[in-house]
Amino acid sequence: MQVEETKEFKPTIVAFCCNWCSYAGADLSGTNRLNYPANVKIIRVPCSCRVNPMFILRAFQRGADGVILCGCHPGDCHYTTGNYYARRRMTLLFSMLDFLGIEKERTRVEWVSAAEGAKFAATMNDFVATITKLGENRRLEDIRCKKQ
Amino acid sequence: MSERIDPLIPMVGVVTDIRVDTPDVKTFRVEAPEGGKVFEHIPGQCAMLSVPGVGEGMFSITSSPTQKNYMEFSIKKCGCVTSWLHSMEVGQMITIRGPYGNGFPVDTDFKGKDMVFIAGGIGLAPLHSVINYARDKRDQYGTIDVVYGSRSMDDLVDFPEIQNVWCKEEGMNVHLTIDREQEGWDGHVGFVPNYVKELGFDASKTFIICGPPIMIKFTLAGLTEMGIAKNQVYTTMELKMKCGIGKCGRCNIGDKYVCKDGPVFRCDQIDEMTNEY
Amino acid sequence: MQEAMIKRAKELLAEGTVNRVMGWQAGEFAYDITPTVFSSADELDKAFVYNDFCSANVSKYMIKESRKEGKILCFLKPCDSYSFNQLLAEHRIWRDNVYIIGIPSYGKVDVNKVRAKGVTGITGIHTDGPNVVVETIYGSETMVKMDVMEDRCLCCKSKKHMVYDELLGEEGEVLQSNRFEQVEALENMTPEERYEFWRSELSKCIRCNACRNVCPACTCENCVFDNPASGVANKAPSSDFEENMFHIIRAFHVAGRCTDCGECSRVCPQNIPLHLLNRKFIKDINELYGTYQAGEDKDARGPLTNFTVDDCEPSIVHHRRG
Amino acid sequence: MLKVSVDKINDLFRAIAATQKLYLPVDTNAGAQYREWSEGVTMSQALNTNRSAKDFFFPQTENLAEFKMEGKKIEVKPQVNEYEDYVVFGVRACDAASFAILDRVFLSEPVDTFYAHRREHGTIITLACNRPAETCFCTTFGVDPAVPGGDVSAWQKGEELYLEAQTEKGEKLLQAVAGALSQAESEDIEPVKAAIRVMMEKLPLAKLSLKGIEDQKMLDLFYSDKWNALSESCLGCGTCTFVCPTCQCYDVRDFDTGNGIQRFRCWDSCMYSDFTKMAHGNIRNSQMERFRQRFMHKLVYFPENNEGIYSCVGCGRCLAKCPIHMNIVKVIKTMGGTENE
Repeated sequence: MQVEETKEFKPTIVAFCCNWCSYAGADLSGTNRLNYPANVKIIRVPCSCRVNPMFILRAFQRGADGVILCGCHPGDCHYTTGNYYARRRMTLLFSMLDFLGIEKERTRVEWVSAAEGAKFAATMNDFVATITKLGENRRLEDIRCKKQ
Repeated sequence: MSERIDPLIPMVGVVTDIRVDTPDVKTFRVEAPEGGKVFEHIPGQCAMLSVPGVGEGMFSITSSPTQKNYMEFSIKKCGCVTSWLHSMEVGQMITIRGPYGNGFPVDTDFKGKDMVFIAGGIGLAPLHSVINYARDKRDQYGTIDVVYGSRSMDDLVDFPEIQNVWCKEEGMNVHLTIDREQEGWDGHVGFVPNYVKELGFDASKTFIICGPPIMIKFTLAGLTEMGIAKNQVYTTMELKMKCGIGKCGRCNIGDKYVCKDGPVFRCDQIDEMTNEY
Repeated sequence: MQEAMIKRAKELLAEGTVNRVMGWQAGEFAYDITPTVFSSADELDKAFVYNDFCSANVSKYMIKESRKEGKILCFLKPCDSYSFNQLLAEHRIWRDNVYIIGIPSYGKVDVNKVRAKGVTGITGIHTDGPNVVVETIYGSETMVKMDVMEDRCLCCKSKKHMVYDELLGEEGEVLQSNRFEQVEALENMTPEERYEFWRSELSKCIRCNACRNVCPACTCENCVFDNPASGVANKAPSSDFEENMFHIIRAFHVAGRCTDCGECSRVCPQNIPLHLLNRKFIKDINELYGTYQAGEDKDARGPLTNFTVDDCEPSIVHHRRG
Repeated sequence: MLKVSVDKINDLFRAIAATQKLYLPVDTNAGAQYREWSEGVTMSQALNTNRSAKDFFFPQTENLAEFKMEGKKIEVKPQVNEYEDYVVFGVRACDAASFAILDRVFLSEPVDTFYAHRREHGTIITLACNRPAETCFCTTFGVDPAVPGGDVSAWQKGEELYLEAQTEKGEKLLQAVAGALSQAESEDIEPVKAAIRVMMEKLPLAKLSLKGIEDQKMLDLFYSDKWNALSESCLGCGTCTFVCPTCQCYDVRDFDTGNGIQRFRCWDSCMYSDFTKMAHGNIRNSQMERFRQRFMHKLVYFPENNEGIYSCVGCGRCLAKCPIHMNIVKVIKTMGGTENE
């Protein structure tokens, strides 16, 4: 007898959060007991512009189904201008991924301040929902890293 | 012993003892998981040790084949693999394959000869195996001289064994030297090539050299000056290796592969080789 | 043109302005030309050529050559001069050690296109006005030059030199080119079609690194893909992912600095249209941040090392096209 | 000698493909490449494939073993491959000659089992070169494109394809597909052979000789100052190495998959800067040294160790593919002192 697979798809999400705003925002959402899915893995970075395109790709290689970058709102960067550079880089990278036919919904940038705990949770919930609907990352996976 | 499938597939070895020799040299004892040696070897041969995920590297086997229960490797901390090996604890498994290379002609050219071993720093490692082999088969070889030098007293590899065993052995002369004066050291001070010249050896002896390239170069020049023929001088080499079986194509010096045709070369052979070492 | 170049090079050598000449050396056949440094009038007479097969961009060699003793003469085609200028902007070339003569380029012939027409056993090729005459051991053939010209020359962006000390021949103009047509065609496909297209192209990659090593914008001393400490070093594309990653990262790293010289596609032994990745970045930069041509102005700030507070949000990608 | 009409060649392909996989050169946008035959696939008329046929025995990457790490323990799981019989059709004489050179490396003790298995399972059908190209110089290395070797040799004459078994393996294959073939006489193809040899004589590189290299001592060649000029504009890419049918250097690397360590081997190139890089230095620091290594290996070191057999078969791929058009022919001529001939 065959047992039907009813395993629900739980995406793995990597969220790069800048130390000064978004990471604090994530903290706040926690202290305010706002829920967001546990499958969001937060990686703290000193600034959103620390995130190299390689980080995004490597996250996908190592099993992420969606990658989100969170930083201070433009104009509020702790280092004054870091997130402006990040904004250009990510725009171009996402456009390139789209050009290669990789689902553009899998990547996102959101500006979340230290005071926006609610926004952080809402963003994550929304992103997880989007990726869950989209399904597993197939186009930018590394077949060797899939669990057998 | 597990069945060998391809020469590139390694076996597993367990590190059963780690000895700290100098600040940057440790000696690792490796046994098969079920005890005993992973494979047999002849003095001067090498083995490919690896830490999966870190890398593979070729190391000379320091212990003598007459040691029946285990193999030893004296390894200097230098790059990724060696740093990882230095961070190991007893009981850690590593992978090992070999033996590779030609080894020293202990049963042919060396038989019955008076031998002079000249080593610098970690260069003692490959010679250690021959020295102990000759000690264990004392009747088959003539006198043994060891000239060994290092930067300082602390950098002498296997100093306890040298002092407590080799120095006390009959028919064996050990000459130690360090590069600079040091408190607590009453032995010779100076570089190895000069010390060899000072000691002045009989031209009929067989010489085996290993150490940093610059030491080998000057020692060789010194020996030639002393009237010693190059076909009486042996050395052992090291280059980057990946396969150990003469196929991956990178450890060649001219038409000779160090992993297969070496690592032991007679110095008159080296003259006919290109200078890429 | 070749005679004029040799004559001028000899003069400059004789008067001591330069002690070497970077140019192109004739090969075994009419088309296999090697970039070479000549150091005497004799050598120039013997082997210096300039013809429709001198397609190699020699500006990257100037990084190494300009650091040597004495001044070197370098002949630059219009598109090479963009690369040279960009390298100047990045302080990679010692300008004082290079004497530049700008030379015209009338479009280079792609010998692979000649071969694709079924021609083999080529013993000689020469351009005759709008035609190319090919001599082979099986007979001779004439074809229209436009049909066998390199793709990059068919959509040439400029015949104007961006940097030079003197010019041979007439200066050209910046052209209106249709070079983004192919990128647009891809953009108009569905993501699935694009994915299939790139998978079939990038899966051909053998990671010979020719694209990287020839690229005048790829001048890192130690590439991240060669550096074991980077964690992404790899020698061969061991999975689809690694194929993608190498080319995405490489294109990204030269984004805003790539002058669109097209060398990457020219040298690819597997004919992967790598220039499309670079052109996509150029097109995006033009559309999102204002028209920018790398190598045009050596004092301009590159688009990726620049910003405005009103830049578009990355989410624009989600709303555009497709 | 057997034959089949060219318009019925699909019957032959069908008969072969009925029992095993059949690969043949197919036109793609990357030149001719070996592809698996299936109904509707037509064979390329190109002289040679873009990449060499070595890939069949020595793929660019292959797994060797997997390691499971747990605490201090390591478990080694050697890679187990299932090998199937296959046929490669349309291999040219040069590539067929390259297999003998690769065999000398991989099948010498200790035997490389991965290579050996693939070699055993493959049957090679070669095809004589009716229209050699200007880049061909196989005759310099004693290869005769009129007698292409392999397990089965094939010749095309007009609208007929002639086949002749050269080995037992080839014999077996032809017997198995006898239904698609008819009998022919060996003399029938003599004119084809003669015509090929006439064309070979006319090639621009027909007179290329290794005498100038053979006459010099290894060390004299090695220390020659001509290497500087030859290697001056070398980009240090791996194109020549990777398209070469005889280049076989490889690297062994580990990849952490997250569930274990995969050890794989992949092609490597002596032209790469990290080829001989060790923790404490590099013996070939300049591109000149690396360039010299590649050609010294092919023209001096390999013959020294292999009864004078060169590690080049004159296929001409490096002539066509090198981004700067520096190649073994130019090296042979310059080092041999015949650059003006």
